Amino acid sequence: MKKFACAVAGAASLLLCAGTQAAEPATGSLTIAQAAESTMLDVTRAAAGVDWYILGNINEQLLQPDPTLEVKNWLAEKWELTEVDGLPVIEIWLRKGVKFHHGGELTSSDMAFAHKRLANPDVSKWPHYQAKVDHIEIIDDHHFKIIFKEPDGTFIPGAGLMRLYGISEAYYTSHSEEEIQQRPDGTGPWKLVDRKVKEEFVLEAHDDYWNQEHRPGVKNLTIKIIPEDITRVAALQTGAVDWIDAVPPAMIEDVKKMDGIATTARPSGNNLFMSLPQYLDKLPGRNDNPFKDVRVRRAAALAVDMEGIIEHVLFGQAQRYTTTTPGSAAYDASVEPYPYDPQKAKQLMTEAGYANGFDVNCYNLITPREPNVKEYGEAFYAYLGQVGIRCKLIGEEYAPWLARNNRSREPQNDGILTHMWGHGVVADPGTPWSGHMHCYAPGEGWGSYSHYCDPEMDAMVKEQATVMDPADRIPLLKRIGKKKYEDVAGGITTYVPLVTFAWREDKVDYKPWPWMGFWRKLQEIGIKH
Amino acid sequence: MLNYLIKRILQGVISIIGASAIIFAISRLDDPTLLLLPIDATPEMVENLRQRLGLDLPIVQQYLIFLGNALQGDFGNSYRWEQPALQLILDRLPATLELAFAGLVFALALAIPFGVLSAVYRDSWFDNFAKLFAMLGQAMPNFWVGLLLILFVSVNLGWLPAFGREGFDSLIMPAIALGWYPVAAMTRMLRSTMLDVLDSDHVRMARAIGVPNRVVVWKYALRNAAVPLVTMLGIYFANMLSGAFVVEVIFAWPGMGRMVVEAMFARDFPLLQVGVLFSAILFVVVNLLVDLSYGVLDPRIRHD
Amino acid sequence: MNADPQAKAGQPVLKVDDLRTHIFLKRGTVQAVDGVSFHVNAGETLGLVGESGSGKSMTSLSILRLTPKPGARTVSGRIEIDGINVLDLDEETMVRDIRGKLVSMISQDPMTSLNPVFSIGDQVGAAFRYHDLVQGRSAIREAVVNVLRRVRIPSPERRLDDFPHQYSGGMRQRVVSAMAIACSPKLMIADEPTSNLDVTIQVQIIRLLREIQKETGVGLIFITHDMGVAANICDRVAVMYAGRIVEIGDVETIFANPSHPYTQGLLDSIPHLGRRRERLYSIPGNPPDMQNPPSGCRFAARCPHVMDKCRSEYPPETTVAPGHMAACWLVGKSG
Amino acid sequence: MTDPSRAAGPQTAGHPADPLAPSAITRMLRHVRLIRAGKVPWVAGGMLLLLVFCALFADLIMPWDPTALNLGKALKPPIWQDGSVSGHLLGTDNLGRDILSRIIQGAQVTLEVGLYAIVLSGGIGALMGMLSAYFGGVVDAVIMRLVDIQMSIPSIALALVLAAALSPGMSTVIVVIVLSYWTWYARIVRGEVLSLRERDFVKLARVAGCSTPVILWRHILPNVVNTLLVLASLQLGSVIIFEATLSFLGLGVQSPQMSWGLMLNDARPYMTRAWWPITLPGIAIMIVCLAANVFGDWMRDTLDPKRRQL
Repeated sequence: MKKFACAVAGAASLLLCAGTQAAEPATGSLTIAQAAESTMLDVTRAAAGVDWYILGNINEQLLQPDPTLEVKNWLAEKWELTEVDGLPVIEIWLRKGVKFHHGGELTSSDMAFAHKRLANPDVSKWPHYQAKVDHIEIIDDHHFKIIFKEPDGTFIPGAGLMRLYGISEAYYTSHSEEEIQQRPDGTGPWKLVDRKVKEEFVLEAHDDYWNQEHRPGVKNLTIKIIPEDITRVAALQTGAVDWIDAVPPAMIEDVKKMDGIATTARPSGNNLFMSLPQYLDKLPGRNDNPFKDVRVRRAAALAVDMEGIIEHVLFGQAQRYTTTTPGSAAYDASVEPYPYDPQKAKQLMTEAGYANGFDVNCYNLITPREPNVKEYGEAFYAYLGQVGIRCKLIGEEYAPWLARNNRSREPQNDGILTHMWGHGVVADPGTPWSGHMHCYAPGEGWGSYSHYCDPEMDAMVKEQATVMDPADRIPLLKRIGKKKYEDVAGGITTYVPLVTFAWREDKVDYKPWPWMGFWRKLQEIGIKH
Repeated sequence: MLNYLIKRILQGVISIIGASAIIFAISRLDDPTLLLLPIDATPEMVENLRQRLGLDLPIVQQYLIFLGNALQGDFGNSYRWEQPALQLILDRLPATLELAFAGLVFALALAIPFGVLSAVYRDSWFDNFAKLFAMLGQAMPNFWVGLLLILFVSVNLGWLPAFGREGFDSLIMPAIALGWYPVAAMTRMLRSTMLDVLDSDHVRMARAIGVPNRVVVWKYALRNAAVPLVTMLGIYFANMLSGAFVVEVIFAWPGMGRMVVEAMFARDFPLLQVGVLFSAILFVVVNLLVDLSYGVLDPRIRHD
Repeated sequence: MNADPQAKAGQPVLKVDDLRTHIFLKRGTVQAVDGVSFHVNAGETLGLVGESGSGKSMTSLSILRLTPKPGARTVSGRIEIDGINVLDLDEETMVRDIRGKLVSMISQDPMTSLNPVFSIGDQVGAAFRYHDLVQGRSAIREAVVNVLRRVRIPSPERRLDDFPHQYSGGMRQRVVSAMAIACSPKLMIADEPTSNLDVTIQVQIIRLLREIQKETGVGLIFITHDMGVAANICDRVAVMYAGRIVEIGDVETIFANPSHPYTQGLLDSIPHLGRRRERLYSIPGNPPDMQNPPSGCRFAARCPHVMDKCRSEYPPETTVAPGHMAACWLVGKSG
Repeated sequence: MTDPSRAAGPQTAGHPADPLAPSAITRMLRHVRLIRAGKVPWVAGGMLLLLVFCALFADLIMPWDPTALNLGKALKPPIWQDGSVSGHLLGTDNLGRDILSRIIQGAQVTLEVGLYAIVLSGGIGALMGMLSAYFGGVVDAVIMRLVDIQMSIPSIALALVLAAALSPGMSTVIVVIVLSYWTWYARIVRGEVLSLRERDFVKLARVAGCSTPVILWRHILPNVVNTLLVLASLQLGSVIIFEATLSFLGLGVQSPQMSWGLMLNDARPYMTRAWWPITLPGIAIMIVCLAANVFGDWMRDTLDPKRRQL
């Protein structure tokens, strides 16, 4: 493990705090509308993806991606990955002058407190993400080391981006759990002032926010919750709100035609794929196991006209992907998506001995989390039918789908399954791949919902978990991605939904920022002067 | 009057406790923990959560704990919001009551004139029109009415806001969608009682001493005919509550109904239980109030 | 057919001339009132007597123009109250000037003739309120207390806000009477006011009506099917059968010398304490179908003295004596 | 003056109601109209027959396979509007499926749910009603308490809890409907049986040694069938709406099965771009419900005139 001084990252961070003179605080107010509502506002206890929408504005991490998806030092001014007697150590120098919403400055002890809370299973839903950290050694207020028990490949570029959030130990210890949930605290650009569940969040710009370079251009921000698509668009049209999230795909054409309305689209952070079960012969009453044969898997991949589905069913609101999404560590533009070639698919099916096809259950996920997932599933399974993979379509709502997905649950999944797991924007596919590409190894935490099994893939997936240094990690992930795609391992990668934001061009100045896999970070939103 | 009251309250309490038992039992048939953990949760984490939520205890014990806490006002925390479920519901209750009440007012605003006029001008064109209009309401699902209202009134015409709860005009469309359903039954009932009352001796007596027709119809006859209608208000209010669940989802009305629907999809059982239990309590209380209101409307009952 | 003789000196309050009121049903028309003429003088009580179905109630409703819509309608004739023919008036005038003010009614069943959900004060007050004889709540309340006292309701000021079900049958009939006399009408129609009361209360109500008549000089039409009651209160009696008046005269003459067989039948069915009779006499058969009444005398089918002439031709209304008329062939012949 | 004793005649005892008394006349008038209204509602009956026909012969009369996707023909308007595609009378939905065929297919679910729900809730309700009325005492109290408890839970709330526990689908819809409606039957049947029980022929049957089930089956049930028929016809309309509402909320029938409520739910996302997928299935619901209600009213008026306000 060679010492790696993050020269590049360090230099960039200097640029960030160049503009030191305090710009005058923002004024005015904006009202925006979101479709889904964050429920848990304590970042250490967050669980559902939707919680990150609000938390992205209140809390911050040591490293964070900027709009160009380049990872920047954020709360960390400088950091170094070194090795001390065989164990990895990340040495971090905190940025000075980072103020909390409720007063007080960010110090190393706050970060240690954050780690302790995030590792406690009674508080956090993700204790296993901190499992490989042994302890945090504090050197001074703005300098500490993270000592690891064993290498954790996903700790740095992982979904958590150094999986620690800047929270104030003083605030957390002096407030009850309910109070923290009502009035969360953090170092982010926005402060939560008021909240009416199911109605709205009221945010206020954090006046002495440390990052004067990229901060909100408006004082008060009200986020209204409007789940009904039609009403949300109508609210923008009538001027009741100035910006809306998640323009429904079917209405994007109309919204674009509205005068004075600007739109932009970003990946929604959920990667969709169709997992093909490779253990059917082990299930009662079945003796053949078609998806064990790579030719059948490739036939399935070639059988579907994904471009057609994206255009008609998803109204163009999606982009295909092969290994991971652009901006993610292992993104490899050289890997071409499978074309729509039903003839070749039929030929492969005949070669594999399934000339007259076979019958299989096809579980179609029904969820509001991404638009038109049900219709996409129906279309996808209809295409499979044309090459002989005859689907018995079974609609399944999110809760039962989760249970069928999880390999530790009986009855085992016995069919093709629409699958959705966010590699997240800028995220590292390490965690999702170890969950659905490694053979199911009960008790070891590998492949907890994997329907694929290949010893060679297992070895590569285990290795990436121990490689922390990005320079070694990225080429390894790319090798895994190439093998995954050729071998159609862990299912057919289909599409990443795009989410479209729309706002009043004359009034709102907006630039989307990514955070924790979603583009709802309102770092740069303001009133146009 | 007093022992009747006590008997009714006792019946009400039994109904509510019975309802809570049924709801509790049904909601314990499925295990919600998977939904609350991230997708790659290990079986140990699942077990830990089950313990923390007390789901691993035998069901009867769970119910007794639930009942014990409930009596002290603690209905458990919502899984998703990790806040007291009771508080979440109580904050939403006024919005649902307001909507249900508005729906009822809209229904009465239609049913009373329709019922009375179709009795006064029976077999006229108005009588048939009123019957058809009312029957239409009974034939159209309230969510469909809501959707069409949003599509035509607020999106195309832009008259009324299509969402949320800001003042009176955001109440109009939801009230129409909710209230149109029972108009048919109310109109039919009021028409038949009005027909009887308009034939009665005391109405003829009033006319004979020179009371003008509109006073005879709208004061003396209507109050008599209204008594049976009031007795049904309890059931119509329950109708409104049921309907509110759906209408709130469409109009993004921040009421208890929408929260319970979302709690269902998220398998957030404590919240679901409190929501459903509260609608049961609401129903029993309203029925009780309606029983008491007989006295106000019909003195014969007040005195015996 | 205006053969109604002047009986008493008093001014005629009501003159009914050839009144016809028919009921139009899907299956045909019922000639409930088929050409009725009579008059009532101020201070006089005319009894309208007859079995049920004779049209006496329909006659009274025609006077008030309250025949039940849409079925029944007065097709012809004149009804003059205090010189005004009410059939010519429009509904507004009927409501404002006639009903309750010039003519009023006491209906049959006290249990149902008061509105159960309104207080007595409110209902009696209505008579005053809608004829704006009295202005203002307290003035109306005052007037109601006075009129209730006039009909002998004990301590009316305390019982004003009570409800009908808190009053006995007799008390309720007194309240109804109060409503009827509130605006001191010229004519009052009492439609079987005593039929649903027990005997002792009956006598009180009859005495009350007579006192009112003596005090106000109001003309009274007293409808009943019971000749005994008629004898008690009426000055003159008109016997109705199948929609027509078959005999009319002052009460002594009618009781002493009933000229129409139907009137004789009615009188015979009154049981006398003195007379020894095994079975009570009742007129055989029942009233004709008013949808297509028989030609000739309508009582022919049940008349003990029926002759061929009776079946073929309706007898003329012949004057038996001044003020005493009967429509029967027997009367004509024996002179 | 006349003989005072005459006044004391007994004739004043209650005399037969004067047939020409005003209130009697109007009651006669209204009764007449009821009979005239008795004509059979052919239109409503016809519509219900159409529903049954569609449900039974769906496969034969459907112009297209309702599940056949054709992305090229997505969101095409009905035939009478320009831009429509030939062969698709009522246009296509967002996956290019024929809306008319899906409505016909939807009739199957509507009828199936309707029949199951009515037969089961009617059966259970009638049974409970009969038992509680016939035996009275504790049985009656328990069943009536159960009815109270059941009625205090709004039906949608019950559906939510049940759908959360059992996964949504046709069976859940039927279970929910049965649980919501049986109380309706139970209460009304109990009222009927309470009066029937006192009647002589039931007492005679008991004296003659008939066992309780025989009495219930052969003596009491036939007299209650009349009411059950009326209740069933009245319930059909509201059951159809209830199923549509549950499917709309996503608790009812799941795709690939077709139900009108589900079609409305699917049409929501693009209802501003295409009015027909959100409107036409709703009209189908409305027509069938209207027919069911009109038919129900007619059944009630002819079979059971005195139960007018049922």
